[in-house]
Amino acid sequence: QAQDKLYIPLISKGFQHQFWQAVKAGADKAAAELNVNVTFEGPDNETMVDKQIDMLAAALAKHPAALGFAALDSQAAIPLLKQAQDAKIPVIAFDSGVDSDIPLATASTDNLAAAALAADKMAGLIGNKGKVALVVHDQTSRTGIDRRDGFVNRIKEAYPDIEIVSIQYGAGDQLQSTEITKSILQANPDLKGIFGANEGSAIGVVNGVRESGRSDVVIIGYDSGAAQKQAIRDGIMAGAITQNPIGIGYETVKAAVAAVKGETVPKNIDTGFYYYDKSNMDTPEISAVLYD
Amino acid sequence: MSAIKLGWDAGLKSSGAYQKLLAFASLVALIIVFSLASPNFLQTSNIIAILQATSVNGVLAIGATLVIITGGIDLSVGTLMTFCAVIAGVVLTYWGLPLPFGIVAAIAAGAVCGLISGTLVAKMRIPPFIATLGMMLILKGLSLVISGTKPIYFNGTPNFPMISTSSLISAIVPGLPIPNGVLILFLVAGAVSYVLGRTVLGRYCFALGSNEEAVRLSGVNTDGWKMAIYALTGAICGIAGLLIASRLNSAQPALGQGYELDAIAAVVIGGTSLSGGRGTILGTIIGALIMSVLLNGLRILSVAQEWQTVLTGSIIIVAVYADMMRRRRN
Amino acid sequence: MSAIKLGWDAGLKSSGAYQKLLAFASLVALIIVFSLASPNFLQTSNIIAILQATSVNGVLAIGATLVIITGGIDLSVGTLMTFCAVIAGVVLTYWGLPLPFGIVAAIAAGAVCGLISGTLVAKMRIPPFIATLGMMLILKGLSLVISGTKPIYFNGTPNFPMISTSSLISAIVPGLPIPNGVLILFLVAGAVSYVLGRTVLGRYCFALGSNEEAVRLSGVNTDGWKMAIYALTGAICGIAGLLIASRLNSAQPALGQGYELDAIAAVVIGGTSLSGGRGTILGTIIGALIMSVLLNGLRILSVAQEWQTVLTGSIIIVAVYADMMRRRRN
Amino acid sequence: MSDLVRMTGIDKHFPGVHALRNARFELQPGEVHALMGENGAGKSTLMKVLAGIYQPDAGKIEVAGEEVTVAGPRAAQALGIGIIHQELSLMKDLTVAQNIMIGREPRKSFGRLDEGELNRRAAAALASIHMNVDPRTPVSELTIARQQMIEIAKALSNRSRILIMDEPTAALTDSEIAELFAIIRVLKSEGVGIVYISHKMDELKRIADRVTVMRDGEFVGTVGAAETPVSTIISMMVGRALTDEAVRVPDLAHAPTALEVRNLSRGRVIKNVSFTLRRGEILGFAGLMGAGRTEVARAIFGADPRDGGEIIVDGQPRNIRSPREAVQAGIGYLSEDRKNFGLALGMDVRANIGMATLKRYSDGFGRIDEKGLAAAARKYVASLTIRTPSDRQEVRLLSGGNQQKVVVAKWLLRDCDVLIFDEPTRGIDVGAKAEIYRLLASLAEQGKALIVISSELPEILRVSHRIAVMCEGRLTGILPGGAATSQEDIMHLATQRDTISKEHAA
Ligand SMILES: Nc1ncnc2c1ncn2[C@@H]1O[C@H](COP(=O)(O)OP(=O)(O)OP(=O)(O)O)[C@@H](O)[C@H]1O
Ligand SMILES: Nc1ncnc2c1ncn2[C@@H]1O[C@H](COP(=O)(O)OP(=O)(O)OP(=O)(O)O)[C@@H](O)[C@H]1O
Ligand SMILES: [Mg+2]
Ligand SMILES: [Mg+2]
Repeated sequence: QAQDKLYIPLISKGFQHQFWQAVKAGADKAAAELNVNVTFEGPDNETMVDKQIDMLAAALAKHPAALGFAALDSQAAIPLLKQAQDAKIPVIAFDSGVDSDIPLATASTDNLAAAALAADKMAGLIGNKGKVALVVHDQTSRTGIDRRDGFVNRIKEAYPDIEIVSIQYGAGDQLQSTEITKSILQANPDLKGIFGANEGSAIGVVNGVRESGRSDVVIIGYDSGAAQKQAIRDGIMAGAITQNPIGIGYETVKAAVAAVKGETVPKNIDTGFYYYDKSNMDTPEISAVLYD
Repeated sequence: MSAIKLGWDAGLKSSGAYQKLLAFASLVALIIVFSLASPNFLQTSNIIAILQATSVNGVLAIGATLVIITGGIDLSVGTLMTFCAVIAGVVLTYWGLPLPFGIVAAIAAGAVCGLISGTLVAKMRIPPFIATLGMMLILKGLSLVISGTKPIYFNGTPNFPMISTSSLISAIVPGLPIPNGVLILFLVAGAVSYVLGRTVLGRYCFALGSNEEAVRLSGVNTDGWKMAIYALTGAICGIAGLLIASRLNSAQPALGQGYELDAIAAVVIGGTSLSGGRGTILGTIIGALIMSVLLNGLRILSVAQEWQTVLTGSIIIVAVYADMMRRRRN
Repeated sequence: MSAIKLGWDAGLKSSGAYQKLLAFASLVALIIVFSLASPNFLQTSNIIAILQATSVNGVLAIGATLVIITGGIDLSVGTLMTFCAVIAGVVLTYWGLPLPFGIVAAIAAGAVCGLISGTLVAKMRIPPFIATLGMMLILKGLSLVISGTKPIYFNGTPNFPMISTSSLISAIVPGLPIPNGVLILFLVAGAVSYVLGRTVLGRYCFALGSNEEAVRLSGVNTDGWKMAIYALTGAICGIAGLLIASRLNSAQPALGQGYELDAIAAVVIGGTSLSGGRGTILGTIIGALIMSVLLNGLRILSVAQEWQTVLTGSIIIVAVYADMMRRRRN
Repeated sequence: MSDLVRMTGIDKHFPGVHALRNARFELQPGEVHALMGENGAGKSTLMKVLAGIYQPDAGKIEVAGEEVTVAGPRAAQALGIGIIHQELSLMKDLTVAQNIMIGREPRKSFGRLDEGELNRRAAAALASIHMNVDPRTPVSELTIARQQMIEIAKALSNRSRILIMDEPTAALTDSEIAELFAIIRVLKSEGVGIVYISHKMDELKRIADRVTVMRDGEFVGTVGAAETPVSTIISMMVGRALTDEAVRVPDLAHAPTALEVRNLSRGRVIKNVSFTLRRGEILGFAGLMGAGRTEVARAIFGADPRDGGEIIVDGQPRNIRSPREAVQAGIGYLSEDRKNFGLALGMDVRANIGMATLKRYSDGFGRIDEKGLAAAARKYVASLTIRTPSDRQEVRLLSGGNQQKVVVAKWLLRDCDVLIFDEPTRGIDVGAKAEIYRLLASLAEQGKALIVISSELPEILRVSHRIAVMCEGRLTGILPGGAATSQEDIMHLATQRDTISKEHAA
């Protein structure tokens, strides 16, 4: 093993989805620039809290220089993180935080605020009244809860004439989300808009609306990816929220390396979020944070 | 019924094909309940949506039925479906070959992978559960490797989505916009029913599930037939892969795991015995329909997600129980 | 071996318990390979991590073994585990009762749910696959309902994490910090081995899986015993629920689905036949260890995740095959 | 003297079958009452009604003068009714002792088993039938004859006052049968009433006190066993008289050799077995239980691997490694264990008959010629008088003897040049047995070469042109068929342990 390079494992919440692949790409970019070794790993879905703990344990067994961690549960990993702290391994949290002061820094997006922005955009596009629905990827994971609540609470606070008629969960699976969308449209023929809370959900919503032969439904998505970008270009989707996953990955590794070197790192690294649509998606600022 | 029966029943007519249709009454009951509960349920558009939602799981379940009738199990149907979709993506999008190549490649990839599972089971005597569990994981990983962990879009093949979503039927019978995916489901069901009921391969499916040793001692090449059956199941998964890829206009490499449970559930709800030797395709289709009707109905009624799950579980149990009672009374 | 054999072998001693230990050589081979490949593998801390990672799946697999030996299957073990964890959360955190109440409640909830599955299977003659599939969904939904779709933390019960994570053993043997979760795994394994090998309940497990009709014709109350066996499996899932909740210091209501496949895989890798009548707890433990060693080893070697999946699938197949060869040679 | 059992007016329907019509039966304490009838006459069904396994549609059951309803096996046990089932119903994965004691395990506190006591009691049960087997042996390792003995031990250890034996000797050889009869006599003297079902006519005189004959689910009559000639009982059973013929041994000096086996060996069960078989010949294989006849047949057929030896079919050495290769070489094998190795029980009669011959009844696309297959199946259903509502009845619903006929039909349809029949008449009634003997003779006349393995010496003598005798895996001699050979000659060779085998010229 070439142990001369710093080794920094990133334990994420997922692996196969495009969002996590983009985080990985950012991490790899930073690793190349800073000449460190990075590995990236995450469980199959965001319910597998204990599988993630096992991954963390295996990562610690490798005596890493530092550790990046996107906690599925804000408390469950604390004993292991303590172990890391005792072994003087700096921990950088990414994507969402941990209920503890062990992580030296947290590189994340404010999902609540981002979803609230989606709600504002939706309200604007449907004229501040009518029925809307949500297709969310997960009922219990942090991102699922925050994006749902961010959207719903904003609508409730600010748009009394908008009614949320249905919130359903499709596990981020495009096919399931498609079927869900079609059922929602079937049950609510006068539906004005649908918010898809992650990439898989958003693509499912697009598919479902298309298969139902409807063109009058406003769709707001979340994250990016080739299909979502195409849907926006085609005008099927009005717009979407994007985080900066590449930035998250990049900043996490960068902060980890800094921490290993004993430099101080900022406690909170807000990597930001953006609303993009046909009009701005090709601007340099936005296209930099979109991914395929 | 009898018209359907002729075409669909998987061959064991005399031994009471009706009896095997465990779940038909339950399906009808479900449809009636949902129709009364919501005016939006029994509309052409929704019925078509239900059928379309059945197509992928239905085709997978048909494939799983074959292997289950032999007394085996195939846990790899879901990830094999994805693998075949990815192969189609590679052939059509990465290599830019015309559509027919993609179709053939997906089905051939399915058959080859099925043949490998079959070889593991028949020649190397690995229990089907282990062999196909292994294949499930291998194919899941390979789909990610081959696709580079990202979806492959079929934008270079504009006809591709038509495989599943446009409607040949509406061209013939205007006003009946049944999408091709549904048509394919029923064609596959008809073909496999025929194979099961009328061909040597089908006969050996039942025979292997009934008493493999007796079949071997009858001088039959049981290993060869078993491999052929797994290969056929694989090819059918290839068709499912084309259907799902065409509907999503992309091969999604991360999708697929978990689909095997839905498929097997449809098979078992449809009255096929997991211990082999008995089963019908019609039953499987009904099983798959029960599952889609249930989900669709509960979603239309906007039942909260957690209660949807509870109700689905309960209704599956009640449906099978009710039909077993009815069957016992006859 | 013989010392281990005495305590562990599930009762069918004379029929060659060694032979049934399908996978032991493969486990050893895996450990050797990983030890050579990485100096980080064979460290106390990592071995403990592996054992710890085995504890939950191991206990679930032990529960599943019982039902599988009877020729049934239990798909609900994963979500039942979660349900029991949630029940413990309700009792300890929402109601604020002392720890023993939570422990008893979780195990009792498991036993009751198991009894319900058993009743569906034995009295209502619903195929085990359907009955436990239904229970799996019902329990998944109920966990969400009861917990209000959010984790329940055990912060009010500071001793709770100790169930799984502190180490009684290190208090007795300093320097051997084997966590209690692992201790519990082995205690459960020992107890269930004993039950299988030395009690009437165990005897009827094997007898039911071997020829249920013959047992019934011998005048045995097969239904009652079957219900008792499912209930015992449920109670064991309750223990698994306590272990996982204690490890995560929280009841995670969404977790659990998919765990049944891992558990069943461990059982089958360990040489228990899915058609019933044969099986050992020692085999199941080895099966569970193979799976955790594999995952841990591949992670320690930093194999890319998609290749981890491919390798896991391949090695499971090879491990079972290699051991079958070894067994056949003997 | 009051009857121990009195069943009257028993009716039982199955889908498509009226199995019992107003059947009746009486049993007294201390008697052995034989229940006779053709295959499918309803004997097993009637006894299952008595044992609580089936509930009758109509009729009355009295036990010791009191009317009872036998709700299930438990209730039957409580009434002192024990049954040895026709089809083996053992738990293969359990040991002998665990099988014998199932449901009656000696327990310590908390449901713990007293395994030592369990093995002791089982050993006692085995000793009582003079069976020498370790109670801790798994049942799956026993031959079916020994499994049958285990069932007997299990039923006997139950201490029943009414004991039903449904063809207990079908799988046994003479020495075990003698053993069983000795036990029956003891039970009789203790006042146990025994129902004895068998198709072996000679056993009637040896053991039965009275005989009740059934036909088509109906009661035909009850007669005394000693005073009634067998021919009368047979004509009561089949409704006509049967004539028995002796074997005609043809002159086969110039017939070509169909099968030659040289130095066949396999582990300790087959030791250097060599013989030849000519076209048109029927070679009987005699021997005691476990002599290795089945093993020889399976080794020739490629069902088990062999350690050494040559198999030459029609002058061609053949390397047969699987049943498929054997069938391709023109060898067929009808197993002694129809349930495990002969039939797909869940499939219908037609499918089972066609199992080995599907290639002939299908086209290039693998489509099955159902019409042709149905015609063939019906032909055999008629010619072997298989009692079934149609050729699409599931085989598991047929009576035991009719199942056996289905297996025979499967191999007749396959039309192999060399056919090995392992206990072909197990559980088959006298009428059908005579049919099968005629059939074997006519197959030989057509130039087929046949091996018939049988544990019934009269049967061996009735059909064989030559008789091979085995003992402990060795071929101890080959005797000429026909009147020249007696049962004693065979027994002499069959018990010739570990001496050098000698070849008798045929
Ligand atoms: N469970 C069943 N379902 C349908 N038919 C049945 C069933 N059991 C028995 N039969 C039919 O009832 C008739 C009587 O069967 P039974 O087994 O009593 O015959 P048997 O006299 O014992 O014959 P054998 O001498 O061949 O054993 C047969 O025609 C058989 O096919
Ligand atoms: N599956 C088995 N496992 C172990 N031993 C076996 C097995 N099958 C047969 N044997 C043994 O092999 C020997 C030969 O048995 P085989 O069945 O060939 O004898 P057979 O002459 O056909 O007698 P039978 O009348 O019992 O059929 C016996 O000692 C028997 O116990
Ligand atoms: Mg009978
Ligand atoms: Mg034999």
